[in-house]
Amino acid sequence: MRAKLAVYWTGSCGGCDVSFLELGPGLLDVLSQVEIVFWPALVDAKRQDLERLPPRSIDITLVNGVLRTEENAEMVALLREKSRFLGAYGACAHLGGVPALANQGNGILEAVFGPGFRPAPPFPEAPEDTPPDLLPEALPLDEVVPVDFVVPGCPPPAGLIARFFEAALSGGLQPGQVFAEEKALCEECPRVREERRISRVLRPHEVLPDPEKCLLDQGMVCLGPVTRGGCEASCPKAGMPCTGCLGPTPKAGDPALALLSALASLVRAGEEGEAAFPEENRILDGLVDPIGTLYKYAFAKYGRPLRRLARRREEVRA
Amino acid sequence: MSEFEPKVVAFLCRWCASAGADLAGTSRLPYPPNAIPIRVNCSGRVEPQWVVEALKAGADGVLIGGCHPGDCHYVAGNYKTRRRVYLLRKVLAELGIESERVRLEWISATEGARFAQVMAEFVAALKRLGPLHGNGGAR
Amino acid sequence: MTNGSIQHSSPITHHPSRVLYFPGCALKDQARAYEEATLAALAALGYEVQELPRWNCCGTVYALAQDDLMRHVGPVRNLIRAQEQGAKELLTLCAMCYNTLSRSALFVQNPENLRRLNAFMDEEEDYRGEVRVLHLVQLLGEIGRGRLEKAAKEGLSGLRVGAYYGCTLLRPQEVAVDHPEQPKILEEALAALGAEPVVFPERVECCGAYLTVTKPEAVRLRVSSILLSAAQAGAELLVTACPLCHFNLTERRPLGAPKLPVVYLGEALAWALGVKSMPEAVAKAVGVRG
Amino acid sequence: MRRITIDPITRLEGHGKILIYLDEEGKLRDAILQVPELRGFEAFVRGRRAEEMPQITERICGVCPEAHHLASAKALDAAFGAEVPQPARLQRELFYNAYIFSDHLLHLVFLGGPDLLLPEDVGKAERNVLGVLQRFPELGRQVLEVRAQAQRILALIGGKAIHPVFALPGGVARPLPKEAQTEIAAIAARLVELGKTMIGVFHEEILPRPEYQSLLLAEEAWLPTHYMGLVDGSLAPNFYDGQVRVVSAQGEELFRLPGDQALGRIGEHWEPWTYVKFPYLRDFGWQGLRAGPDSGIYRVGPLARLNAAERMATPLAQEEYERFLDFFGEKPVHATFAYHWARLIEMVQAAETVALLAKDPALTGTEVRGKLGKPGEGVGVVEAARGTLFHHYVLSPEGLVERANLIVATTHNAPGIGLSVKEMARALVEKGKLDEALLNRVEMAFRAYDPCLACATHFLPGGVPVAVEVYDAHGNLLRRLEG
Amino acid sequence: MPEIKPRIGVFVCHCGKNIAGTVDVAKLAEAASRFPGVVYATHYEYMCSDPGQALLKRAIREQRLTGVVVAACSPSMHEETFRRAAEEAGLNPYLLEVANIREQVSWVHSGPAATRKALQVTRAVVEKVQGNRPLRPAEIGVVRRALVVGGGIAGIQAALDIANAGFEVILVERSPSIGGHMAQLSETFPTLDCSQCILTPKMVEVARHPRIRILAYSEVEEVSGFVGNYRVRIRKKPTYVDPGKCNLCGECAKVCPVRVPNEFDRGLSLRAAIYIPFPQAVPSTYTLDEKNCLGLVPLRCGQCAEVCEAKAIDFDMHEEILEEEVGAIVLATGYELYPKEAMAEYGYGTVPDVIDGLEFERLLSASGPTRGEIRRPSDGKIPKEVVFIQCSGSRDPEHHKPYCSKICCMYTAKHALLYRHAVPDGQAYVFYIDIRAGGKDYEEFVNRAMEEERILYIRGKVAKVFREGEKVVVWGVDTLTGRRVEVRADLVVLAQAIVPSPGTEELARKLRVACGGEGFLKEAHPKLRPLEALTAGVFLAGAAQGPKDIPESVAQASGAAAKVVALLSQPKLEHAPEVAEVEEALCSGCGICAPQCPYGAITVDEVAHVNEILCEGCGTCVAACPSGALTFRNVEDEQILRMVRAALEVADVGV
Amino acid sequence: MVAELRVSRESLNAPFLQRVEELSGQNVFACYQCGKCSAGCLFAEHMDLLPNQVLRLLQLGDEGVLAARAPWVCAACLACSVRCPKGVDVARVMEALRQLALRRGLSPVEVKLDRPVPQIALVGAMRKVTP
Repeated sequence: MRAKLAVYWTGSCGGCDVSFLELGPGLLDVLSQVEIVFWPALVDAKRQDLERLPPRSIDITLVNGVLRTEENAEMVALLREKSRFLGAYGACAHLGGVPALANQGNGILEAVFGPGFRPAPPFPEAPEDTPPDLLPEALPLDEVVPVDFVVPGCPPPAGLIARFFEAALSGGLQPGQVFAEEKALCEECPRVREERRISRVLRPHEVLPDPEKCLLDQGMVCLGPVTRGGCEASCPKAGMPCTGCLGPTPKAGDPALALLSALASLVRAGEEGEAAFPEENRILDGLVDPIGTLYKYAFAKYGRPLRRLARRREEVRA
Repeated sequence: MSEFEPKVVAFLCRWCASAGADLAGTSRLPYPPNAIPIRVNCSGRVEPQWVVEALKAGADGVLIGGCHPGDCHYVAGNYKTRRRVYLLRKVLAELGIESERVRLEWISATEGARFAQVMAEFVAALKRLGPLHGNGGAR
Repeated sequence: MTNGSIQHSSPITHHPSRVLYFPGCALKDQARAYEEATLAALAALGYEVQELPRWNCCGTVYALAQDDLMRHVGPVRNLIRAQEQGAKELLTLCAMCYNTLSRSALFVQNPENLRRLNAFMDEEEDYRGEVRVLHLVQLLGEIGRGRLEKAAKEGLSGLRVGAYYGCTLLRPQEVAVDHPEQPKILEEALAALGAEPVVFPERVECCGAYLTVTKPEAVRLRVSSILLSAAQAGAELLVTACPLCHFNLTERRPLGAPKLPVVYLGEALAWALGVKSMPEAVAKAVGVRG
Repeated sequence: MRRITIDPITRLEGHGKILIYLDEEGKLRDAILQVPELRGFEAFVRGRRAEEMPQITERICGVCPEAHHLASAKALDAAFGAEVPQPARLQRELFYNAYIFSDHLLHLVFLGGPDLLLPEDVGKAERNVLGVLQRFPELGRQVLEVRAQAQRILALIGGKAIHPVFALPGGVARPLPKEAQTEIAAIAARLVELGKTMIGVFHEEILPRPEYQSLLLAEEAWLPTHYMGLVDGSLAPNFYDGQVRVVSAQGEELFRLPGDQALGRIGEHWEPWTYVKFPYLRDFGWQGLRAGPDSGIYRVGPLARLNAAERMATPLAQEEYERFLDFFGEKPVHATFAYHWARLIEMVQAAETVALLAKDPALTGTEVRGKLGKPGEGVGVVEAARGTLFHHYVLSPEGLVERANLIVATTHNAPGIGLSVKEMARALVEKGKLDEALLNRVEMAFRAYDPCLACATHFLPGGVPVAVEVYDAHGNLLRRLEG
Repeated sequence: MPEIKPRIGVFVCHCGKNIAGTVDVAKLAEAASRFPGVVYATHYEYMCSDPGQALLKRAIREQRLTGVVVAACSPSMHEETFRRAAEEAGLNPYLLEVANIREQVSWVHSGPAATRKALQVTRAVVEKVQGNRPLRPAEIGVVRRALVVGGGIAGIQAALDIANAGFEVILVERSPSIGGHMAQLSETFPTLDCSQCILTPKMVEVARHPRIRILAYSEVEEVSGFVGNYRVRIRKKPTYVDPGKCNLCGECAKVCPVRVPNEFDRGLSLRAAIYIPFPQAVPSTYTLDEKNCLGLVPLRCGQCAEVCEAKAIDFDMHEEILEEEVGAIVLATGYELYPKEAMAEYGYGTVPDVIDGLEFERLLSASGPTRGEIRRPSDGKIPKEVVFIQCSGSRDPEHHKPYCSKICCMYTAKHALLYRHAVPDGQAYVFYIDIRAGGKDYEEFVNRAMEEERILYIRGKVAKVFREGEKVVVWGVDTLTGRRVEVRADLVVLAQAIVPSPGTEELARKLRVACGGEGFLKEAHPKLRPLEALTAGVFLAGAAQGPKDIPESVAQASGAAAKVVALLSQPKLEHAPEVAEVEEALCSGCGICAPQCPYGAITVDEVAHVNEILCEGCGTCVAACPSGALTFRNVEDEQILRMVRAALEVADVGV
Repeated sequence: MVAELRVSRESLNAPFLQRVEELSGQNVFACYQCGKCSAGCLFAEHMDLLPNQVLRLLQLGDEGVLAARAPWVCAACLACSVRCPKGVDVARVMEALRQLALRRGLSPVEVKLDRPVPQIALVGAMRKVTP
């Protein structure tokens, strides 16, 4: 019997949906082994079709996108109810992703329209057609529903998608599984690491990096050392630092803080000592926009709790 | 309502800051009891994540006590910590957390009085800042 | 000679009651009061003071040039006079005289110098180099604190007195009456006499000396500074042993500088012992009671 | 009042609902496209590193990240006053044409394509890529293979095919390795081959179908608007670079301007019931949601580009372009369903362009970074698969983003899509039958544009002076905001 | 391993009134008994007393405790005591932790707050102890042999001291003879002893010492291992002369057609391709310099071999690689002079009569190229006016070296003085910026030069030196009078900066020893550990660590030797087990950890490896490890976070 | 602008310098230019050269020092001499310079009495500043 598959997007760019095509003709094998019960990007099943399904009748559900609206939250709750295994697919569902950087600021609607704004329906007689309210924070999937497994990446690399389907379609899906390497990206990065010290922090456009050497050694903030492997180090190979889309390695904890610690540890301005402090600070100041740089995908999962504390204090004070 | 008593976690290097705290004790120099001291071998062992986890778990401030520059028992651990804290404070500020809530102090084994004074100052500064967990929410 | 070995109180236990005394020019003229008072006081202390017969000028300044034998002639001749008297010591009151005489005495401790000088002074008997030049303050030291305290009356009691040494009692080191930077011999004497000595920084600094002739403006600056230094330390009265210092401190005092009375050591001694009374002007200036 | 909802609209990128309102008599009161999704990029791109913008803004859309990536890079080139050296320019342009090919192919086969490739009466369960694969198994396999290879080109140059990482202000990340060029050249030939095959299939299997021809010529799918597209010096469409040309509904050139100046000719209108905005030509002003030569509404995308251009840039595409014009017999072509055909023509041009550029020896040149000046303000414009895409940034002296405004392809088309949906709905309602198949027709009108709602909705205003009227649930004006 | 439920015992010490007078110890023990994981809690008057320890031991046995917390005084007081007691009771000592409730609680706080904080502290340590693992200290053996690198006076002294203490020494020297720069010197300040006269006996002593093996003309190739157990690969270059056969007749050098500058004379004389650096060289043998010999390749000259009666010359000699095991290493690689060719303002070394200090030493030396007569290089004339320039290349952070080279003030004074002795009617000038004569009898020596020899010291740095006819014109300034000074000299001697000898940094890298910014070997602590490198078992001697004169070099060498002897005398080395550890399954080998370690304890190949003998346990690498693959035994992140959370919970609950 | 100084073996062995050393009995090369003499000289403010500078110019063999006013401002108070760490009797060097000048018939000092002064002062001054 073919496995029943659902794919759903919440606050998503669509890249995750398109990423399945990266399997190329291999997608045909996958499609031949599944029955798609719900996948808005691909088939015309509607919400009512989903609501009619019995609980736990979908074998595997993949959700991509950040949770941004009330509707998103309702839909994933509905999918959770209908699914045996539900997984976060892609960095947004896994970690919050790039759009979750919005959590750094205050409410989006408020930022644009000011306080008190409510969306309105096109006709007063159809209040149900009001655009859905936004959640106060952009959330990763596991903040709203239990998540059984993760296919990480922005979007997930073809190799990991294939690995996922292999496991899923052979019934080998394990709870808590993350379809990426346990070891950091550096494991698969061909760049040569020599003298590990950073004497300046450079932004990618400020330097044409040596094609052979480690980007971190060349002063670029590369999240490779804290990020799971599994993408074949595609960005460092292309001359750009890793920005961490596959998420932190199992024991890294907060990847931004882990990398921050590593980065600060590597900074050297000549001899270490009090005389070097000002120059060290100057080097460290080269890390502009630390939130956007270090928490590019993981802000919702790791940076948000502190941000929430701060925001609550701001509210209390106001 | 009683006055706000800040909760502090203090990571103290065993050779300098913790020894300085011991000296404050031996010298019977009182200071506010708000801090929970946690002794580590070197301030270089302290991870930024510990600091953040402490803040998330209910601390209003975190103190890291290490050796004075040039005095690190392990040569340069304190320099690493200094740089980590420098960046960490930057990140905290961007998150809207007052960077004063995280303090790095050089306290030698002979500076018992300084330890007591740092504690008193820090607690006073945190009182001015107010609670990080204002409406009771811990996590 | 190293710094630590200056003997300002020689271990003389014998107190000769007779003493040979070299006055010098100033004591007979501008510093007459010094001589009078000293002689009276020494008499009261039981000394028989005899003036050196046929004394001549000490030369007033000491020859610093190595080849200047001439300027030792005058001082040594005076020492020969003392030798003729069979004296072992020659007392001086004027600090300048003390300085020139004792440096020449030192100079001729070198046998070669002594030979050359004796050869030069054919007309005199050969000097044998045995006369010790003594200054009044050294004599007071030898008299000793006990005797002075016993002899002292109320004349100086409670008075805050600054001792101004100037240069010639202290420099060069070889003839200094005490440590050239931190002397205390004058203060000890004054304390024994009932005064309250006041130590002030400029007590050993030069007043300008003979620049009073060639550069009086420099001297005025010096005097002002010395007086201020003393006044700030709380001195009510200055004591000196040098007539040139005395002149500069009194006659070159600029307007506005503290008007401290400046008196000779001998005068203060005489007042302390009660053999002379303080002149009214001084008494008024220091506000002496009764 | 009766209300019909199509939720979610499927086989497109992003969220959308179509709401159809009928009055008491069963007549169409209104039909609207509502976009209920909002991620708010404008709220957090501020303060980000400028050079990160190509990588951040591409997360607006995972279908056309390449378009955002390079529109962003071009805006940064301008903001830093940088001249892009030839090797870097070639990398970008080749990459970009490969993207156009890949994206058009995706739509033709997976998204809008089934509407075209399958007869109208197939059921819901079959009306998708699986159905297409079943009917055209050989073509389907070939398409999947060749598309994967086009994606390979994107990965070779861009680092990753989806969400590439290579573009930087003034150039690209690194020189292209020689072996990559060899591989690209080999792939390019297969792209052109597939283009030819697709044209063959179109002329043999689809165009001859009468129901398709009636769809192409249907009155309710005939929308006279103005058209916008980038053209090169010879007035052929250019996807990566060129001037913005706008022709009127009557086919006259309204203006031909560089991107930054063209941007000034566009205004935006807002409605409170959707998170999408409605742009219009300022020359005409906002005349309400209606078509016609005196309305400000214009369209972008494949059809618009062909209307805004005078010829194609490559031989095979030119050949097909001439057949296309012959079929309709007039220009501009206002037929909404002609978007698919136009897309096919463009796909061929893109394939031919890839083949041409892949031979250029300068492609692997090592000079890949232009000299950067002080950061300032810049506009970048490209033709995304779905139409003209503007990025407009103001940077701080430290090179951080101070302000960003984007007008994306689907936003340009939002009024046109709205009108198409409404007209289609009106025609169907008048025919009095609202079954599922007919509702799909409404969706088809909509899908013809290959709309990307992900793009269209994830940006809120950045500083374009527009008036926003905010209504409450009772239709009372809550507030009026001036941009 | 099956999950064992923790059974923690808590022992609260009264410390008489010291703790109990402030903290409610009964309440603390009672509350502790309800902490998660705690099965036993009690309080006692003096835990450190014998009955207190007996109580502890009994409870460990009877309660089958898996962990113990003693809430008492600072762990620096009695942690050892309690851990020993635990061990005696059969509990691994690393499962016992001390909670400091005296120094950091009862002595500084009062009232209920004191009890509350004691509770927090104890609670935190209870959490920690549950994460502790049983540990055993590591033990390592010691190879009782030392390696001394560098055969200058420092190396010689260190080798002799170690050998005389009964240990074998391998002395590696790069050049053909030991002796170093000291062998080149004429006389030494401030005593003016003849340098060779005091050095030669020591060289002979080394040569004859039964426990010293000299490997001259050799270099250290590779070092692996760690304290007590180093493996060293030494490359021995071929000398083409069998030292056992060479009888120093010198016929070979006479017939050799080649003449090249003699290094020993700093190029002021010539030598043959087969040569002995100086007559007293040790090892006492000729060396054939393969770079300059005509006989090796391409066509054979071979004249030397023909005349060698002892048949000592062997053209087929090959380079050898020796592998040795040693327990300790002394680095005494010495110094070199900063090249005068770097001194643009002083003519880039192109003015023949501008020479450096060592060249002048050779001119002064009785065995030197001029037999001790001062004759200038250009024309052999006796210079009547000689200018000495101090700080040439030193104390010039902008163009040359920022540091003070320390010995130049003294050797310049010596040079000027010896010059005056040699040329009594000559005038010597010394340009200086400060005179640093901080050593026993040094100031007096300099004063002697000034006062007795009337050497004109001019305070000011020389701006320019150039040749004009036969003269060397020196432009200087006398900053004391503020006047420019011009001297038209016959000879100028530059007191060039002291720099580490070439190859020092490379050697340091091989040994994982740090070099300072200027390339001198870095000591473990500038004040408290000046003789040691941070790498355990590696010691420093002589000018390789920084500019030093002979007595300092000798003193440091003896000090380093004493350290080596102390190390080699230990039967076993024991190392604390609380160190960093790599979880290899998680390590990507990114290598960020390695440079954090001041002890070189981390090596990285596919993954990182911690040498637990070298690791001193600071944990800086662990904090730097981004992936979390590095952990710290018994101070795991999770333990710390548990401590923090638990203690903060107590804070919330209050007392 | 101060003139450039050319030092040479000749200038450093000039007869003038030897004479100063003979007259003063001092080795001017003993001076290491610490400046303690000048630091304590209460008449330095009236001098054109500080006492240590006088010594320095002598070390450099600069005969120009004979024209300096400083020796004539020196009151011979001997504070410098007793304080010199190297035992240089600076006052004697000053005296030597005065003597050299006086013996060459040079006396830059004019004596103008503004009031009667004690004999001791007059005689002293004459002996210092007149030939």
